[in-house]
Amino acid sequence: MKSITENPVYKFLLFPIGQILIFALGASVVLSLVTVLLAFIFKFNVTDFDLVERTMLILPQVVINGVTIGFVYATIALGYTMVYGVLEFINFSHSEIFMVGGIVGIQLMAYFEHIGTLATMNEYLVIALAIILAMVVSGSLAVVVERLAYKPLRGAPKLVPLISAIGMSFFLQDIVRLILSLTTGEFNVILPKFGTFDEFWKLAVPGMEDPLRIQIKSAIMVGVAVLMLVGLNYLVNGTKVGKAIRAVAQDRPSASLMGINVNQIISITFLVGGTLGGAAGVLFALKATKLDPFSGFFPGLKAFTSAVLGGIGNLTGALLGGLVLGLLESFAASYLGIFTNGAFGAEYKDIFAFAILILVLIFRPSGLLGQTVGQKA
Amino acid sequence: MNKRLLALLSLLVVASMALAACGGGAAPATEAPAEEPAATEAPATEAAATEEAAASMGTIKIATQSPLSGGQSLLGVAIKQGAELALEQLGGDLAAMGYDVQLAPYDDQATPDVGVANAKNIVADSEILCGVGHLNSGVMIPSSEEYHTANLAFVSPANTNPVVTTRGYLEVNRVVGRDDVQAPAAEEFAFTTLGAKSVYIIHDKTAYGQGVAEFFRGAAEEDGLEIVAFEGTEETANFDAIVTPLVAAQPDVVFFAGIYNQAGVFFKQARDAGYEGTFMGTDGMDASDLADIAGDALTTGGGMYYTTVAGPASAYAAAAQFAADYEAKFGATPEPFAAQAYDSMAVCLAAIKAAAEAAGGTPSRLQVAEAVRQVSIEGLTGAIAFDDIGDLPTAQYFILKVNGATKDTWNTNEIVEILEVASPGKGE
Amino acid sequence: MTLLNTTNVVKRFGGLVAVNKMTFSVDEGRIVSIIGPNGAGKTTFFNSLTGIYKPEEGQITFKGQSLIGLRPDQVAATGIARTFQNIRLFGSMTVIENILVGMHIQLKQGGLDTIFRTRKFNQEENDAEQRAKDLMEYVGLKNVGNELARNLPYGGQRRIEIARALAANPTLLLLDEPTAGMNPNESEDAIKLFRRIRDDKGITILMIEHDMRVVMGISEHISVMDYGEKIAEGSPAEIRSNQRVIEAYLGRGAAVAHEQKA
Amino acid sequence: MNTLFGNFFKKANTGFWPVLIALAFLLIGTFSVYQSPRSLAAFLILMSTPLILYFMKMNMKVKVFIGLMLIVIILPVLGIRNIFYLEVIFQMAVFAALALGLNIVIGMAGLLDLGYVAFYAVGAYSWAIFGSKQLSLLYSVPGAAPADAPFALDPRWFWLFLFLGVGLAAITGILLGLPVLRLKGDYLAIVTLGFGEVIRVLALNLDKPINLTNGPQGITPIQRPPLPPESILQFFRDILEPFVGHVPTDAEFYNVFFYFLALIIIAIAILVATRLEDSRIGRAWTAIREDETAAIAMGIPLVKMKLAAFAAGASFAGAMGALYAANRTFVSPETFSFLQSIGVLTMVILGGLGSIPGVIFGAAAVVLLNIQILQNFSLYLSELRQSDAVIPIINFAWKDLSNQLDPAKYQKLVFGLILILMMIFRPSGLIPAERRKRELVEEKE
Repeated sequence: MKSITENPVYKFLLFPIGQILIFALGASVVLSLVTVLLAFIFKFNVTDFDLVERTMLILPQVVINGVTIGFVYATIALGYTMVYGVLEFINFSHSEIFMVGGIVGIQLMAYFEHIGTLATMNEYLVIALAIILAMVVSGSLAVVVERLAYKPLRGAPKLVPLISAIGMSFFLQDIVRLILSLTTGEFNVILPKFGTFDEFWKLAVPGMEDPLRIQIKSAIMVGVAVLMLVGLNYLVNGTKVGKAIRAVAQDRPSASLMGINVNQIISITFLVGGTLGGAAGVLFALKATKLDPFSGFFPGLKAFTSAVLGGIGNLTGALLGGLVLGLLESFAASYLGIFTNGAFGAEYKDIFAFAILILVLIFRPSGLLGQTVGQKA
Repeated sequence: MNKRLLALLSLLVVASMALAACGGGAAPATEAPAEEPAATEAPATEAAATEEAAASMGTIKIATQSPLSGGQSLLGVAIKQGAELALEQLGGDLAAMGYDVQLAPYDDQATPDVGVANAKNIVADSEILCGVGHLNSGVMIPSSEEYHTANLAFVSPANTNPVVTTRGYLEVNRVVGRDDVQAPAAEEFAFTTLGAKSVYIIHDKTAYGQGVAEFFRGAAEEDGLEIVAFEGTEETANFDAIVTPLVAAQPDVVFFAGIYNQAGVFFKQARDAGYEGTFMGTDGMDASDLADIAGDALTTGGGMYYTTVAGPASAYAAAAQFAADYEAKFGATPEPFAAQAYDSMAVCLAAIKAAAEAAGGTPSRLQVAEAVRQVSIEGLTGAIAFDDIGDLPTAQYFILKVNGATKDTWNTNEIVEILEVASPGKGE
Repeated sequence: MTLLNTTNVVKRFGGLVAVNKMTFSVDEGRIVSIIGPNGAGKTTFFNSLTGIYKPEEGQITFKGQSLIGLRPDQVAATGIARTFQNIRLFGSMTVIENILVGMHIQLKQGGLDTIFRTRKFNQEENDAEQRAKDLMEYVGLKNVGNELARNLPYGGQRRIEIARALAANPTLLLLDEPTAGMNPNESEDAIKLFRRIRDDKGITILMIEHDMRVVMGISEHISVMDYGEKIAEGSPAEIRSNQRVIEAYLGRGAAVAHEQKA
Repeated sequence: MNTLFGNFFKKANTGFWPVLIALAFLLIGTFSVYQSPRSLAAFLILMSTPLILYFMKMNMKVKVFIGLMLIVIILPVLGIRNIFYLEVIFQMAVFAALALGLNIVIGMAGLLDLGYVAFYAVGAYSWAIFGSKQLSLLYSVPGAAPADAPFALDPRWFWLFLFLGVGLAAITGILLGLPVLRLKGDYLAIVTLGFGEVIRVLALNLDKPINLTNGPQGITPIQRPPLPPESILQFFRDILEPFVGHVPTDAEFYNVFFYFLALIIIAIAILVATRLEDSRIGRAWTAIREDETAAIAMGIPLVKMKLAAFAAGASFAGAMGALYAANRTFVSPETFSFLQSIGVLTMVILGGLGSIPGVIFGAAAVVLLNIQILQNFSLYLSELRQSDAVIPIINFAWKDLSNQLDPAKYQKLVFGLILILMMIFRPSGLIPAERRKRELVEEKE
């Protein structure tokens, strides 16, 4: 028994992947059941079509959509949660770090297109290169931002760095806009067309009339996100650096007495968070196909909500929060209109997300899983 | 300590400001008092001061107000630049008469507060005789109260909300069609020409998008078109949740009332997900970037159509010239409403010229406002003249079909139909 | 007469039992001390009394009224005031204001009184200010009313904390290590102050203290805690010679040695 | 340097000098604004008079007299000559009230509220819905309003709604506060942010099932309270005509009217804020901000006092919301975005968290920066660009300056920088909070 849990393959590969699977499946199943139940309840209000049938028709697709976007939220949320766990500070500018990652990724692809190699290169290689570049740029940007705007404020009351972060967020938006408009004259950054990942895999599911359709892009998004999550889990729980990060999160003064270079660890935390944000930016760009300097804000807000929902400071919580929020949104946007006969529509999905957040916080003031990484005495 | 420092600082700031104002020769410091808006007043009281030389008749400014910063600056900057280009190309007549015509671009930040404050600032600058703006009806409506009290003519390149003109102000005009004109035109095309039986209406939750969408719905209900859904969304990136029910329902037409940079993403995701029918859009779609964003989605399946007042470059040499000039000057392709802003500026210039000729000198604002209503010019977006509330008496809408999946082919979009719709005027 | 009474109070943190079946009482008008080694659960017991922690089991009654389930502010309203082990003044408020905060419960002014500055408000504020000044003098401070609390020296901050607690007109005053960090002279003054508080104002005092000279010099009754449990109680003389107490403080070996010497 | 200025200031701040300086600024300012109504420098000189009054030592009566001269006589007259100034001051007052309200929540009670503008929206929409034709349009499609629909209420109801706005906003504050005030600071920040968005999204979407807010189209026209009776107006017309050079119109009177109304509300807000600050309630808020555990041990009921802070803060926004709706005759959801909340936060931070004069100064500075200084600078650049001017030494023609470099376009960049730099170099703001000194006479012995 003990040997299994200590086995690194189990500890750093099977266990986290299993956890991810359980979360994704669990949340999907619960929400699906609730929805179907609601469909039966509302069935009698709707006369012109069979509500249950229509609900079932799109259900698999709704779940897939939710899980896909949920993983992206989770990846961004990890950036918030890492920093919070270590510094107890909401890094408001993380959404811009994420946006920069996306834009840098797209610009690299646009560069390949410009020099004419995009069409001949392996599409997965292109995506991988874009992600790596975005990770490097976003990671370094996060470290620079930390050095300039947060480090001088270490030890100040909590409100102070938070406001500095809000300022940094605005600053980055307009700086990116300035750079873009001076260099390209364009406001939108558009994903060039290449490869085949817009297409769908069709999986025939026994017992269902239509095949289940999964866009290759979605699979890439989920795949990369899972890779990131597993990698992060290994970094935090399996390496010396991770141990130092956890020590600093637990008790900064003691950690520094133990010879840990706290400033360095905090920089590393920002680096890791920024890196994840950059990767998420490219994933998001694949989906959105178009970014602008302001497109970080809403996904960032959602991701932050996910982090709080799961219990900010808790890495597993960010994953769970992201998945739950992604699924909730997907369900709300797809079904609200159908269930209420058009009285309420997809436009309420954000309200729905926040309402759930408030509800969760009322009953569990520190989120679904509470705070474990940086639990303070 | 701090208090003292602060007071001193403020003193210093003020002193340096004063110095800067005197030394830098910034125009405002020496300006004449604000011209008074009283309608009965004799024209050109203050401006008469500049009668030194016939060759130099003084400065005339034309203001623009649009969001130049923030998320909506994409279109706002296009409005400013369209007007700027027009002033550069068409300002020659007034310059020949001896006027120094300048552009005074204001940033309304897409918020009513800033818009109204700017409006009052504009009104207080007696050299401003005409204005082009705004992008948002939400800013135009409160700001135009100020233009109205000051008799300052404004020509809107983008506000389609009926309320903008139905208040009946002399000073408020627009070169775009109203929501309740464009939407029925689009609906008629969908119903009659495309023969659609069912339609999915989606808008962007702005005053513009929702306005068009509501009127489209009204017209569709009258014709008995089945409305599969009526959605508004502020989402800009991930439309999966909306697309899924849409694909399941497969309506004949999806009508998107909004701006291309949001719609393009939606079109692409809907097509990718397996929607087969026809996309339709409004004049907010008239930007070549749409093709870059949406790509094949516009040409496969039932294709994509949009309504616009600006003639396509393929059919109108002037439009092609405009696109080329714009790109040469600003290094970017024209966004929606740039051409409309160009025409708005043309209206201003023509009106000022006519009023100046009639007045035999610098005209008053009221004279310019009255002259705007008499203007009749051939603009990039068709013949422009105004009815008694400042609308185009008949709006001419081109229905265009998107021809290619890239930016370069945008100019080859073909006219499928030309609809002329009379403005409903003030009442219902 | 018994003022405060606890029976079998248990407070756990996860698996750790910080306070275990604490049964304890304080008679009115006395000065009572709780002593014990570091980590014995004394402060946790204080926090359980004042409602900051919710004990899992047991009863706490004060003036015959149960305190279980009351919020800390409600506990304070019953007449229990306290100071903290690590001084918790409101640093960016002035000394006078700190004391005025202590009077929160007594002041009756409402929002409307405040906004309209009614006569009632002015009267009450003037009285309160006067009382605050008196209290300042009472604890031995002068001319510091307008200082920010955080700018005062350590001893002054301790006194203000006591003045702030007295401002609430408590029946029972809980002092958590009130002389920690003081030199012998200061401790001596503090002892005199505590006596005066009890003698002049008739306030019962319950304190946690480490300094044995203070404890033995002032307490009329002492309870000893170790590992969350009460291991002894009695008069100073009794405690001084109690075997378990010596063990707890010095370890078993030392205790044996002590006994042999005796 | 510091001491040099310090000595100079000390010298200038004694005897008659302060009065002379204040009067000099007042008179020079008045004169130059009168002469050139569009000059920014002249306006700034005039507007630094209140600062001098605040900072320099002089007799209270003299201060009040100079202040009243400026507010009651000089500004309205100059404002009719250039109504832009009245608008600037109106906005300063509106945002100062918002900043004061937010200051109660953040500055005094230490609760980070990132959705404060929601309360502003509640106030604005309460009068917008009842003071317009909206109630008769509940079942009509947004944008297609029949022109002949009747107004629901007489415009004089506005006065009631000014108070209702206060009450409604306060109730909203309590309703929001009840579930969320148990949360820790950071959680509270995100929940209030969410709440701000929820209110905006509701305003945007409540055009169906019944059309309460008219959705993105916004509500217009909203009625204004009637001006004073004609006879009074005529009196002022006669008095003002020689000073402003023409007969003031009703539109101009409305500007003056709202200017005074805003100033009255801001005066009340300042009064209420200072009185609350210096009372049992205000002390309790500060105590909570400083140390929740100690505060609750002193018998301060946390939840009740936090709710009170939320309600008091919200009520300021509610009053200004109703006033705003009447002034603009138009409200739409765009006004109540997250950015607006951040804008108010910027004002509070810039001026000084917890400092009443500070946040007012912060609001004034940000409004001035936003609608006047940056815009003017951009216009100036644009003028240069249209001229043939050349930067001398480097021989750079202004014409070639990129269009992208307009300062007004990068207003948020400037705000962002302000926030960061303030936090690093002066976190307590330009005019930091000070505790009230009590006159402890007997103590001095």
